[in-house]
Amino acid sequence: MATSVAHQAPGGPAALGSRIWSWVTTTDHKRIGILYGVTAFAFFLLGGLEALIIRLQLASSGNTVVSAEAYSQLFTMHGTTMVFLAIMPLSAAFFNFIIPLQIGARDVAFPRLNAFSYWVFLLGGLFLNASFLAGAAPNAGWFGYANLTSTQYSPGLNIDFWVLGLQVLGVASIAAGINFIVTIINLRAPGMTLMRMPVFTWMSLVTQFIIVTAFPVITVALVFLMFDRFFGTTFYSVAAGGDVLLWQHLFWLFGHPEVYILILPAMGIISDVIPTFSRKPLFGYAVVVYSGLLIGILGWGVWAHHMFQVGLGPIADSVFSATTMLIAIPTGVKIFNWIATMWGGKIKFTTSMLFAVGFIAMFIIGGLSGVMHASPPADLQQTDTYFVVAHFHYVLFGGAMLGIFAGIYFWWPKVTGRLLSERIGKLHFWLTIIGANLSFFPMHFIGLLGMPRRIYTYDPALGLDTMNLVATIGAFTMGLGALVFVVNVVWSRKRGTPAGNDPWGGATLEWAISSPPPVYNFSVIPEVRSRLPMWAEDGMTPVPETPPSPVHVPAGSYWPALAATGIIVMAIGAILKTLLITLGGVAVLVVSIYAWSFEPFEV
Amino acid sequence: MALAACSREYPQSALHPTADFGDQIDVLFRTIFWWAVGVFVIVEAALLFVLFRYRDRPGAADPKRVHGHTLLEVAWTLAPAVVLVFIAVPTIRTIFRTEAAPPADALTVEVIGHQWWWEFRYPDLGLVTANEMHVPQGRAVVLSMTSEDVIHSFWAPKLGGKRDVLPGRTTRIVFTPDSIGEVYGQCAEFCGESHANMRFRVMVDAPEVFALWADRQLQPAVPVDSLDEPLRQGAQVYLTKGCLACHAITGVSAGVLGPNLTHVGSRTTIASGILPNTPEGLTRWLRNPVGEKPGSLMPQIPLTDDEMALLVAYLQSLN
Amino acid sequence: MSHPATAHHTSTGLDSRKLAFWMFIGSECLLFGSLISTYLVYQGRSVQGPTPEEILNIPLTSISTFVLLMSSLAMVLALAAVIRGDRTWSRLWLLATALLGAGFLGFQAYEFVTFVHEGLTLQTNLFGSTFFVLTGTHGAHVFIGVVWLLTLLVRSLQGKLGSDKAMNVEIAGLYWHFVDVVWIVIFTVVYLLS
Amino acid sequence: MSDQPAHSDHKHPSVGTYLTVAGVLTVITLVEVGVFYVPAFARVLAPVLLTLSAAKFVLVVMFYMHLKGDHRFFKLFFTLPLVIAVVVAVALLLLFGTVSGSPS
Ligand code: HEA
Ligand code: HEA
Ligand code: HEC
Ligand code: CUA
Ligand SMILES: [Cu+2]
Repeated sequence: MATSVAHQAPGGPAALGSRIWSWVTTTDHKRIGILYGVTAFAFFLLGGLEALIIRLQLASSGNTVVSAEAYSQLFTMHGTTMVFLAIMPLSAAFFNFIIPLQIGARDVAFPRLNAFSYWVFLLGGLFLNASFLAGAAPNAGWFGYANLTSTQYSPGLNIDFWVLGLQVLGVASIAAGINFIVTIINLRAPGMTLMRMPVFTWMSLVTQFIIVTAFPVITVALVFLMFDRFFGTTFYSVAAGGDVLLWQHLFWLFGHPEVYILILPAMGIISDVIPTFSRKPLFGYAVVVYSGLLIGILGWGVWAHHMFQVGLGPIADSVFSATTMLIAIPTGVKIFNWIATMWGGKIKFTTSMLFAVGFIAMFIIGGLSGVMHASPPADLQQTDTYFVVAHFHYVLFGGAMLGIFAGIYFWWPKVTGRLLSERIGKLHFWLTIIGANLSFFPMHFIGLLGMPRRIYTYDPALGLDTMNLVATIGAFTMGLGALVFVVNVVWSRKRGTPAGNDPWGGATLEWAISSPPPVYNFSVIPEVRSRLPMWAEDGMTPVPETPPSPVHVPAGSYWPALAATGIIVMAIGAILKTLLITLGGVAVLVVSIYAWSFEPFEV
Repeated sequence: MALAACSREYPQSALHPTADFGDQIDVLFRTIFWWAVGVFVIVEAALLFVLFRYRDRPGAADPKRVHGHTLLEVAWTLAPAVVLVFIAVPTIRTIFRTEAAPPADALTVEVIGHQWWWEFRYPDLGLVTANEMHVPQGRAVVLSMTSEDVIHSFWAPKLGGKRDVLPGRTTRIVFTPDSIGEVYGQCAEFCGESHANMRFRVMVDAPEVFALWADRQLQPAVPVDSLDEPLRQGAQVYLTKGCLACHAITGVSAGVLGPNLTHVGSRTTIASGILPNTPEGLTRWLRNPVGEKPGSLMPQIPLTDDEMALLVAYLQSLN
Repeated sequence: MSHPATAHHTSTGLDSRKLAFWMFIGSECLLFGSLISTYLVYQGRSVQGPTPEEILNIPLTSISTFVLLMSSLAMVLALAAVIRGDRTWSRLWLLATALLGAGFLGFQAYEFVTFVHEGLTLQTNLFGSTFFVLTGTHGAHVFIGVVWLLTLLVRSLQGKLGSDKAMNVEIAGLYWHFVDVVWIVIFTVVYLLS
Repeated sequence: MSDQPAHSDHKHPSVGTYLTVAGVLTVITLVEVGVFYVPAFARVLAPVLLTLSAAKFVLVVMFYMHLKGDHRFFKLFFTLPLVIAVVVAVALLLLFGTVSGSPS
C-alpha cells in the first residue's frame, strides 16, 4: 500500500472531496501537526472569547452581562479549554511538525497512532464544547473539586460532559506521549546523540514523560467520579465515609505536573529561538537540559501546595513548601542561561525573538509570585483570590502562550514556506504584551485587596471597580492583538515573503531542508556530527535537494480516525445514558483496532 | 493616617491586618515580597541591559561562540538557594506559630458552611447566629469549622488567612483581634452558583459590648401571644406562610434549613451580606430570594403587600 | 499491534514497539498505583459492612493467584517456543496461557457473584466501591489479555506466527506478566493485609 | 520485520530458568498464605508479606519480562514511573494518616 513520492503529485488540482479525505486519512506528521495547530488555535480563540466575556462581566461591580450560572460555565470552560484544548495541543502541533525534523526522522514512530491521537483530541474537544449546545457546560471550575461535582450538588449533565470529555482527552495525550518518547529515543539520525538533540526536543521528551505518568492519575480520579455519578459508588460521598480531599490529592498529583507539561515545551522553544537570534550557542546546554529533567522529577513532589488552605498540618505544609521552593532553583538556572546566551551576542529583534524575550520578562514575574504562594501562611491570604489568577496567567499566558507565539513566528516559514509579516507581527507583540500586563498585573492587587476568584459579582464597597476595569481593558487589548495575528496569518498566506530553507540562519537540522519540507522530509538522512549541525564546520553530511532514489511514504489510513470515532461514540452513549450507543462505539473501536493491526503499513 | 484611610477604602484587604494571625502573615509576606522585588529588579535589569547592550548594531562583529562557564553555573545555582533559605526559614517558623494550639481561655466559635450562608455557634455561650459573627477584642478566638454540604472557605482577610470549610472534616483558625470594628469576609472556595454571594461580617466588639451582645442574643424571642398588635400579625404571617419549616426563632419555631432568625433584627445585613437589613432590603429579599441570590435554597413565598409589611416589621423587631 | 514506521532501523537498535510498550507499562504503574493507594487510604473507613475480613475468601483467591502465576510460566514457554519456531508447542502454550487467564477470570466472576449475594456491591460502602473498581480494572486487563492471546493463537493456527514474529508474542507477554505482577501486589495488599 | 534488533543485545533465559523461577514463585506464594494463617506472625505480618510480594514482583519482572540484562531504556521506562508510583502511594498514606497519626 506504500506509495512512492512520484505518485504523490503535490498541489495537483484534486477534487475537494479527495483533498479532505487525504487530510482525514493522513499519517504524515507534518500534516497532523498542522491539524493540531489549526484546531488548537481555534480553541484558543474560543477560550479567549470566554475570557473576554468574563472580563466584560467583571468590568464593574454591578454588571449583569451574564448570569451567575453562565459565569460558572464560562470560567470552567475557559480554564479547561485553555489548558487541555489550547496550550497542550498547540505544543503538540510543534511536537508533530518539528521534532521529526529536528532529529532527522522520516516520521514519528507510530504514524497511525499519531493520527489517532489527533482525532481523539479533536472529537474530545468538540464533545466538551457540545455541552454549550446542550445548555449544560461544565460549571464546577477547571479542577472540579468533589463533592460539588457529585450528583447531589450537580444533578445536570454539566459534570458528565466534563468527566467524559477529560477522560477522552487523556487517551489522546497518553497515546501521543508514548509515541513521541519512542520517536525521540529511537528515530534519531545517525550521530544525533541524546546530548546533541536540540533543547526543544529535549524539553518535549521530558514533557511527554510527565504526560505519560501524570495522566493516569487524573484518569483514575475521573473514573471514580464517573462511577459515583453513573453507578452510585461512594468514592467522594462524605455520608459514606469518603473524603473530599481524595479528589484534591489525585487531581493535584496530576495538576501540578500538568503545569510543567504546559511550560516545558515553551521553554524548549525559546531555548532554540534565543541562540538563533543572538547568533550564539545556548549557554550551558547541558545545565539547561538537566534542569529541565530536574523540574520534571521535582514537579512530582509539590502537589499539595495547591492545598495549603485545607489544613494539612504544619509538618506537611513545611515539607511541601520546601519542595516547591526548590523548583525555583532549576527554573532560575534556565533564566540565567538564557540571559547569558544573549550576553555578548548580536541580538536581532525579530518578532519571534521579541516573544521569547517577553516570555522571560513575564515568566520571572509569574515565577516570583509562585514563590510567594509557596509559603503556606502567605498563601492563605492569596489562594483562591485574584493573586493566584495573576500568578498563573503570568506563567501560562506570559510564559506558555508567549513561548508558543515565539515558536509560531520562528517555524511558520518552515511550515508554510512563507514568512509572517514582521511589521504586523510587531504590532501583535506590543498589543499582546501591553494588554497582558495591563490585564494581569492589577490582578495581584485585586486579589490582595480582597477579591476572591470565581465570583461573578463583587461588592462595590471593596473599592476594586477601577482596577477591574483596567484589567478588562487589558484583556481587550490582548484580544485585539489576537485579531492582528489572525490578519497576519491571512495576509502572509498569499503575500508573505518566500522563506527559503533557512530564513533565520538557524543551527538545527530542520533548517537543512526546504520549506515546506517534502513529504519524506530528508532526501537522505544526514549523519550529524555536532550539536549545532548548521553552524559547525562539517556539522553534518549534506542533504541533496532531490532524493537519489525514490523514498517510500505510507499511504494514509482511515482506521485511526474511525477508532477515535468509536471512542467518542462511547462517550455520547454515556451522556445519552443509552447503553446501546456505547456498545456500538465499543464495536467500532474494536473493529478499527483489529483492522489497523492487520493493515499492511510500511515506510 | 494613610494606612487607616487605605483600610477604609479596601474593607476586605489582606494588607491591613487587625489581628495577630493577620499580622504574622503580613510580616512574613512583606519579607518575601522584598526578597522577590530584589530578585525581580536584578534579573529584569540584567535582561534589559543585555537586550540594550548587545542588540544587533550595523557592522558588529560576529559573537564569540561561548558554550558555558562552570563557575557561573554554580554561582547562579547557589544564589537562588541562598535567597530561598531566607524565605523558607521565616516561612516555617510562621507555619508553626500560626498553627499552634490555642490558649485555654480562647472563645470557641463553631463555623458551619451552608450553600450559601454561614452559621455561627458559640458552644460555650449556648447561642446560635448567622452571617454576622461577634467576637471580643483582645481575646483569642478559635474557629472550629465544618460544612453541611460542599466545600467552602472562611476568609476574613483582615483577621488572617483563609481556611477551607470541609464536609466531613473539622478545620481550625485561631486569631486574636486587636482593634474594634467591622471586618468584611467572604467565602473563598467555589461552592456553586451563589459562591459570590456568600459573604459575612465579623464584628470585633469591646469586651463589655460583646458581653452585652451575647446576653441579648441569649434572650428568647417574645412569645407570639404577648406581642403588640401589628407585630403579632406579622408573627402570624411568619407562622402560617411556612417560614417556620426552615427557620428557628427561639420559642417560636425550630427549623434548621435556614439561618436562625431569633435576633435577625440585630444584624446589619441579611442573606449573608448581600442586602442591608432595612425594611427595603428585607422586602426585596422576601419578594424574590432566588432573584437576589441565584440558586438560593430559600423559595419564593407569595405574600400580599400587607403581609409583607407586617412580616418585615416583625423580623425587624427581633433584635 | 501496529507496525512501526521504521522496523528495521532505529538509533538505539531497540524495537520501537517494545520501547513503546515498556513506556505504556510505566504509565500503567501510575494507574494501578493510584487505584491501590485509594483502596489503602479508604481502608477501614466504611461506615457500614460488609468488611473485608468478613467477606474475602483467602483460600479461593490463593488458588486463583496461583493460576495467574502459572499462566505467566505458560506465557514465557510460549514465547520460547515461538522463538524456537516450534509451532505445536507455541500453540499449546498460548492456549494454556489463555485458558489459565480465563480460569482466573472465572474465579473472579465467582468471587464477585458471591460478594453480591453476601451483600457487597459497588454501592454498598467504600470497601465495595474501592474493591470492585480496583479488582475490576485488573480483571478488565486480564480480559483484554486473553483476547489478545487468542488472537495470537489464531494467527499461529493460520501459520502467520513464525519466529520472525516473535516480537508480537514478546510484547503480549510483557503485558501479560505486568498484569500478573499487579495481581501479586493486589493479592498481598488487598487480601492478605486486610 | 525480518530482523529482531531487540534480541541482539540480550539473551532470553533458558526454559530451565523459567521453571526454576516458577518453582520459587510457587513456594513464596505458599509461604505467604502460610504466614497469613500462623498467629505467631500477626505482629510482623505486614512487613513480611510486603517483602515476599516484592520478591515475587522482582522475579517476574526480571526473568519473565527479562528486564534483567535488558536495555537501560527499558529499565528506565519502567523503574522511574514505578518509583514515582511507590513514593506517591507512601506519601498519600502518610497524608491521610493511614500509616501514622491522623492529621487534623
Ligand atoms: C505554566 C504553568 C505554571 C508554572 C510554570 C508555575 C510555576 C510555579 N508555581 Fe504555579 N500555578 C499554575 C501554573 C504554573 N505555575 C497554575 C495554573 C496554578 C493555579 C491552579 C488553580 O488554582 O487554578 C498555580 C498555582 C500555584 C500555587 C498554588 C496557589 C494557590 O492556589 O494557593 C503555588 C503554590 O506554591 C504555585 C507555585 C509555583 C512555583 C513555586 C512555581 C515555580 O516553578 C516558579 C519558578 C520560577 C521563578 C522563581 C522565577 C525565575 C527564577 C529566578 C529568577 C531565580 C531566583 C529566584 C528566587 C531566588 C526566588 N503555583
Ligand atoms: C493557558 C491558559 C490560559 C490562558 C492563555 C488564559 C488567558 C486569559 N485568561 Fe484565563 N484562566 C485560565 C487559563 C488561561 N487563561 C485558567 C486555568 C483559569 C481558572 C479557571 C477556573 O477558575 O476554573 C483562568 C481564569 C481566568 C479568570 C478568572 C475567572 C474567575 O476566577 O472568575 C480571568 C479573569 O479575568 C481570566 C482572564 C483571562 C484573559 C483576559 C486571558 C487572555 O489572555 C485571553 C487573550 C485571548 C483572546 C482575547 C482571544 C481573542 C479572541 C477574539 C478576539 C475573538 C475570537 C473570535 C471568535 C472565536 C470567532 N482567566
Ligand atoms: C425551604 C426553606 C425556607 C423557607 C420556607 C423560608 N426560608 Fe428563609 N432562608 C432559607 C435559607 C436556606 C436561607 C439562607 C439563604 C441564603 O442566604 O442563601 C434563608 C434566609 C432567610 C433570611 C436572611 C437571614 C440572614 O441571616 O441573613 C431571612 C430574613 C429569611 N430567610 C426569612 C424567611 C421568611 C420570612 C420566610 C417565610 C416567608 C422564609 N424565610 C422561608 C430557607 C427558607
Ligand atoms: Cu461557599 Cu464559596
Ligand atoms: Cu502547582
